Amino acid sequence: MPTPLLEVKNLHTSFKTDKGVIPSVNGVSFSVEEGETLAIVGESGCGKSVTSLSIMGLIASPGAITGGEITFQGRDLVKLSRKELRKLRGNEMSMIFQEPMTSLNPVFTIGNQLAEVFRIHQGASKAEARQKSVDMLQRVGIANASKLVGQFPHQLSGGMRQRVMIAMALACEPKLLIADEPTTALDVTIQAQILDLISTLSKDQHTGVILITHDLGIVAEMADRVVVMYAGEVVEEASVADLFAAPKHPYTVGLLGSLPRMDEQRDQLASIPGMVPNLLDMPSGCPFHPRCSYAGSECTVIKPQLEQVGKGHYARCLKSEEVSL
Amino acid sequence: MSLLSKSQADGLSGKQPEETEGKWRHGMKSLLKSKTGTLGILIVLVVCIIAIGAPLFATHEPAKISPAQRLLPPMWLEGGAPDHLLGTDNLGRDIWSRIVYGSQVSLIVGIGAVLLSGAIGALLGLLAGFYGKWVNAIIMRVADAFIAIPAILFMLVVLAVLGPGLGTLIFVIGVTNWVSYARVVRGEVLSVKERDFVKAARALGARNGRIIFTHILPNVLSSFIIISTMSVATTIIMEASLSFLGLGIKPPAVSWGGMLSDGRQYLATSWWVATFPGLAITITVLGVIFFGDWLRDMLDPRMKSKE
Amino acid sequence: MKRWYVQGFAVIIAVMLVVTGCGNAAETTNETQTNGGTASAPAGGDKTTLTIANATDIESFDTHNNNNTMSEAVLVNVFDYLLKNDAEQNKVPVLATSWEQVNDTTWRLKLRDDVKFHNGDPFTAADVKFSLERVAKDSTLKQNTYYKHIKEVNIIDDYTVDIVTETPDPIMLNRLSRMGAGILPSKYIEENGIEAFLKAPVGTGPYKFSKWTKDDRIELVKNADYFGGTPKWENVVFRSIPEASTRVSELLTGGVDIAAGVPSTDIARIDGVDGLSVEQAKIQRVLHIIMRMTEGSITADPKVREAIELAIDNQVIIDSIAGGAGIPTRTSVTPGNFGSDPSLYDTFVYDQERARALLKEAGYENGAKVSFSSAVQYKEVAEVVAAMLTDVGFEVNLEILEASSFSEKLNSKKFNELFLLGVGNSLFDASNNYNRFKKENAAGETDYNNPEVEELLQSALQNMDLADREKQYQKVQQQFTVDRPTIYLYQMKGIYGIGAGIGYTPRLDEMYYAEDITLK
Amino acid sequence: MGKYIVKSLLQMVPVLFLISAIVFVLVHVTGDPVNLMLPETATEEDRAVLSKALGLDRPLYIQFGLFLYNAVQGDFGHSFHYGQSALPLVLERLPASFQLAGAGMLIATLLAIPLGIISALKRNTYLDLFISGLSALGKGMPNFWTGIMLILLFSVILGIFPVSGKGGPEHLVLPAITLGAGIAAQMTRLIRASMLEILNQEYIRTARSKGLLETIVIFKHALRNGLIPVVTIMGLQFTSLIGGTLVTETVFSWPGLGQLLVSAVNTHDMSIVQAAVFVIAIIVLAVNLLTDIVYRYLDPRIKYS
Repeated sequence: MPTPLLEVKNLHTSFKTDKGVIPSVNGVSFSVEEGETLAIVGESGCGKSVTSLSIMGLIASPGAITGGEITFQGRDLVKLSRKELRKLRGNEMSMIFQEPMTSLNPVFTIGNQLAEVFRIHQGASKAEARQKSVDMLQRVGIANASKLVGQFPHQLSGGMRQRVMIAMALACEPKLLIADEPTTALDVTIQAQILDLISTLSKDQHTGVILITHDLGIVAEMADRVVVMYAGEVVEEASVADLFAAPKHPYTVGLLGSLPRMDEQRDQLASIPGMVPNLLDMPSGCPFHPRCSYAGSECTVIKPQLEQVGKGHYARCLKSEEVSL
Repeated sequence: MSLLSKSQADGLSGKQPEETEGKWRHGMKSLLKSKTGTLGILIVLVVCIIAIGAPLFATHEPAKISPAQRLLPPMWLEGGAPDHLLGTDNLGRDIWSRIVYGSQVSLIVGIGAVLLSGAIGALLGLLAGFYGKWVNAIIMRVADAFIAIPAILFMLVVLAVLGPGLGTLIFVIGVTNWVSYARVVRGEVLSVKERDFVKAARALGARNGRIIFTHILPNVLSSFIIISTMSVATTIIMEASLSFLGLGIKPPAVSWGGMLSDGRQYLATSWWVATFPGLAITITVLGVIFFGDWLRDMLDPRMKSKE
Repeated sequence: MKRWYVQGFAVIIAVMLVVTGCGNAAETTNETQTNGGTASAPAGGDKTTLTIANATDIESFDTHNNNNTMSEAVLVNVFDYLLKNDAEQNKVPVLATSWEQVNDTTWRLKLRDDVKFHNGDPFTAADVKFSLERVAKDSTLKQNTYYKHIKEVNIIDDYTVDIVTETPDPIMLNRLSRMGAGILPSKYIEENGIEAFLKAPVGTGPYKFSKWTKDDRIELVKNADYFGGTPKWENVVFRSIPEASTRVSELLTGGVDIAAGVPSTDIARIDGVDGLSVEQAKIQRVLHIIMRMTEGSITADPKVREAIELAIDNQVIIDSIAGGAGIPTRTSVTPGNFGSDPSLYDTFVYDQERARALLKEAGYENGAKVSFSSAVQYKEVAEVVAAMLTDVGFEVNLEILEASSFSEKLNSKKFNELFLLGVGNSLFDASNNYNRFKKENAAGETDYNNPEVEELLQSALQNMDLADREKQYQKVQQQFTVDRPTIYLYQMKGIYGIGAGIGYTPRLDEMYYAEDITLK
Repeated sequence: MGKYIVKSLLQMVPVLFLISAIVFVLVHVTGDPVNLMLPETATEEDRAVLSKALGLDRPLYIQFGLFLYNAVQGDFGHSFHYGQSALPLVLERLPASFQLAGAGMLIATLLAIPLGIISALKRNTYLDLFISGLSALGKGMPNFWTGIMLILLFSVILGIFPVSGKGGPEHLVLPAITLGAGIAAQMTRLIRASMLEILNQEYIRTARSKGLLETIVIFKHALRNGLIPVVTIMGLQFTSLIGGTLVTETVFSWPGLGQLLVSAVNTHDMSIVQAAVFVIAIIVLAVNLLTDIVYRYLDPRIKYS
């Protein structure tokens, strides 16, 4: 088996607050192969965004990576200097954010913001950077690209802005693309176009993709493998087919149960009863037990480990045998 | 540097603010957590308490003149009198007692003028920014005229006509300062107005008044509070400057600015006459600024969790 | 004493360092000369520039349209009078060589024939006629009121004039030796207009106009052709520095040679510096408390007015507020003025017990309410006076007004019972002290009306028998100590800081004759 | 843009008219110049004569009409006080006022931008606290106080700078610091608050995710946005310094417009007051227009209307 493109091992990221240290990411491990799309799913606050920001090296005070390794192309990102990390960002690995409305700087033109990437990573001249920007915009399906470079973000629709974000992220043909809820803020019709674009371009460039979402519909369409996170931990990992066919963690079951139909949009996975636990005050034993219909008395005491439950299929549950759809 | 603000990080804990824990309690908690906020509110409180309970704290009549006891140094220095804590001024008046009573004028003028100018400015700024068109045109032309007339001219004239006094001072400072509120509030409104949630509210048919109060006002509050706290400070200083120009509060009333101004000629020979009122002003200003910072963090919706 | 100083400075410097530590970053370090004047030369033997700092700027270079001693103090270096006061108030010739009274309404003056204006025009009788008739006839000029009784000036020959007045004027010479009688160049003004003259003024004095940066400085240069010999200084600079502490700082750093209006608190500080000195001199200004005698006002009662005078300890005010720079007096006609009564000078009455008793007699044992107004300039004096009045049973409503409000109220006669006023006298004649108490002028202000005094005042105005006239004024002064339409606090002293190597004796009239200021 | 500027310029006309009217009324309610021009001993008759000579006996609206008629032709009348044309007297003060205001703003900006940014970046650290303390001090010391202290320290004790007056650039240093300190304090707080808000924006995270240098993130992406509200304040501050530096002018004996204006008000010198306010108004309006243009340039979201 070749070395994976990215391997995250036992990652811990926490935030210091006045109330105490919040362990947002608590021993997460997974890997991404070249050209593979890995989806990370979970509710708000489960640590999926913090995981992606940890990989990008964008966690800053009061947060910090407190343990683990992030091996990217054979180098441990945790140990890299800020300067080395910066050279990777936007170049070897890049990121698309959820809110296209606010992710672009309102006071600079599209061209200006896009050209920055070429200038800093490829040392392009102003003219080159501009030409490359226009080319890149055309590649993300923007027809009047040469006009668009002179426009400001507020003059663009949400879908267009997200295309610009994608153009920016893929400008340097990165090996890894992290897409953090890239379509949540968009119309359903636009969603499909954008996902299509990400998938086409990443196939073309043989880019590894981490797709962060709480929308299992998107996962089914886009991903090769899935990591399910709950309260800062990985609770299940499997190929898309295995996960949808035979989930082995009650939480995954809950998520699948709440899978929205394609024509419907929901912000919350409302069908799982109860609330996400307070990371400062975690329940004893399995963190999910207060919300779990399978939970027995042992679940309140014993903290389960991530165990193999099938080929390439892992789950963190004492009762994984019993779990079924 | 932080991508996730503190409050966002708090939000990561997954804890939602409990309904039972009211805003007030939430505020008190966050206040105690912020060291500068605590310091700020402590200073402001102490100054307010001193101002309100002035007769309790003063050891002497603030205006009582005794030429025989003039320019005594603070009590801990050689030559100081035990009953004059911070010494006496050029007319033998007790400096501590004058500072105690002076806090009243400084605070009343500071807060009164800011309330006045803030109210006028915020109202006109909101109207101009929100309604635009001719409302904006008229308000902004008046504002233009107001800032184009030097404040000092206005002050001289009003003080000459109405005569010096607390009310006149508040009026003069208040009315000359509204323009900065109006302009900043208008600027903020213009940019907030373009945001989606306001557009959305409009599209949903919300009434203008409702949009202003629920959507725009909270968003301009941050800038507004910063100017206000700075303005309380500015106003206290402005009163001092007016005293310097001979236009300030007149005896027997006493203000910090007046003390500082009168004391300036004793700087080289009897430093305590001006230094203590100067310190009083600086410390109060510091308190007001810290308090204002905390207040802004508390009130600014943009500073709160939005995950 | 020293410890306070050190501690105080430690505090100040700590504060300063914090504030300016960042300020400096923004500035390139400037190596500069420490003396402020561009024209200042290093102190020492070859010093040629004299720099004098005043609290105010002059009003203009029109000597006829000024109303302020500080202006005159500067202008006497550019413009000459026909005659002037020497340091002892004797009239000495300047542009006139001699004068005589031809009759009650005519003075004849002989003029110098060797004088040139700064632009080269010769000085003749035509200039005297032009100047005096201008100030006498143009009612928009601020000095007009002192000269409007001049009927005409007749040119007898190029160097002889007759000044003819409507009425006998016993103090014509006093008028000719002061501000409104500066001699202007008739030809220059007639050819160029007064506005051009004001931009480039021309006189006959020892110094020529060079540059006026208003509210900053007036620069004069030596008039090498001066008829009185080559002037002492190459350049004379008058700075206008309103803030007293800045004036003192300029003196301490050598930026100015003479600083006027030194606060009494800074005397010790200046004296402590090697080479610097402080000179005090009486000036023509007496602090009055003027009382309203209008029927129905509390101060209409002579007992109340007497109580007020007795309640005030003049010496304490002089010592505590003026730092000792004053002389108590019961008259405003101080020595050096025509008509002064020395028995009322350098004295005061003070008796708190008697004051209380008088108030009681007058029926005010439960407190007598008076309002007392003062300009902000004399705020401290007013505060102390108010405290003294309170001590004997008055309830004082103290009203401190900023300068222009005060003037406004003063001129519209709106003060209530008492107001504090510093009154100067540039005529050096008692008539000037009593103008406001003449019946016509007093109406609405003090409402003082003593027919006997009125008659004395009116008769003295035109009394050409000087000995009798002096007696008339002395009688008025004595009567004032009984009638008390006003009481007097003290004659003020000017306090001047004098720089290293400068010899200067301040004058009663506050003039700066640069020619009398020497390099030691 | 050009249309916008023309429109703004046209809008100045009613504003200037409004100002003239306000000032005319203001000066007249304070009192009669005649009272202050004559010696205390003048009689009623003297006053009447002078009043007539100056045209002050005519009804107010006629005086105002005459004033406007002449003002439109650039003639603001004669100063009672100086006996010269008013406008040149005002114009000769402009260089000094501009120098002082400009230098003060320069110092304030040079101090406030770095301090505000540092304060925001190091939020809630001791450095932030220290800078807050500095702002309070800068704000908490009235100009006359700062000025006197600066003179004592830098002129009297250290002998580095001249005490007062207008001369070479070295004369400008202390007054400019005096003015700048207070403004810097306010601007620092504003930049801090503004930057704090901006640094939490998602486009800053985007900028970082692109691998931009931190300096570019701060100085390009954050500062450009952070300056938008600051520009308004800077414009306001600068305009308030034109003719509004009286205290500093008094302490440093600086021959600016402030001293001229106040002495003119105190002597009821109508012509000077009107001319000074008119000149100041034009400058203020021009600076406002400039501020607006810069504001719009900085924030493309705002449309020209």
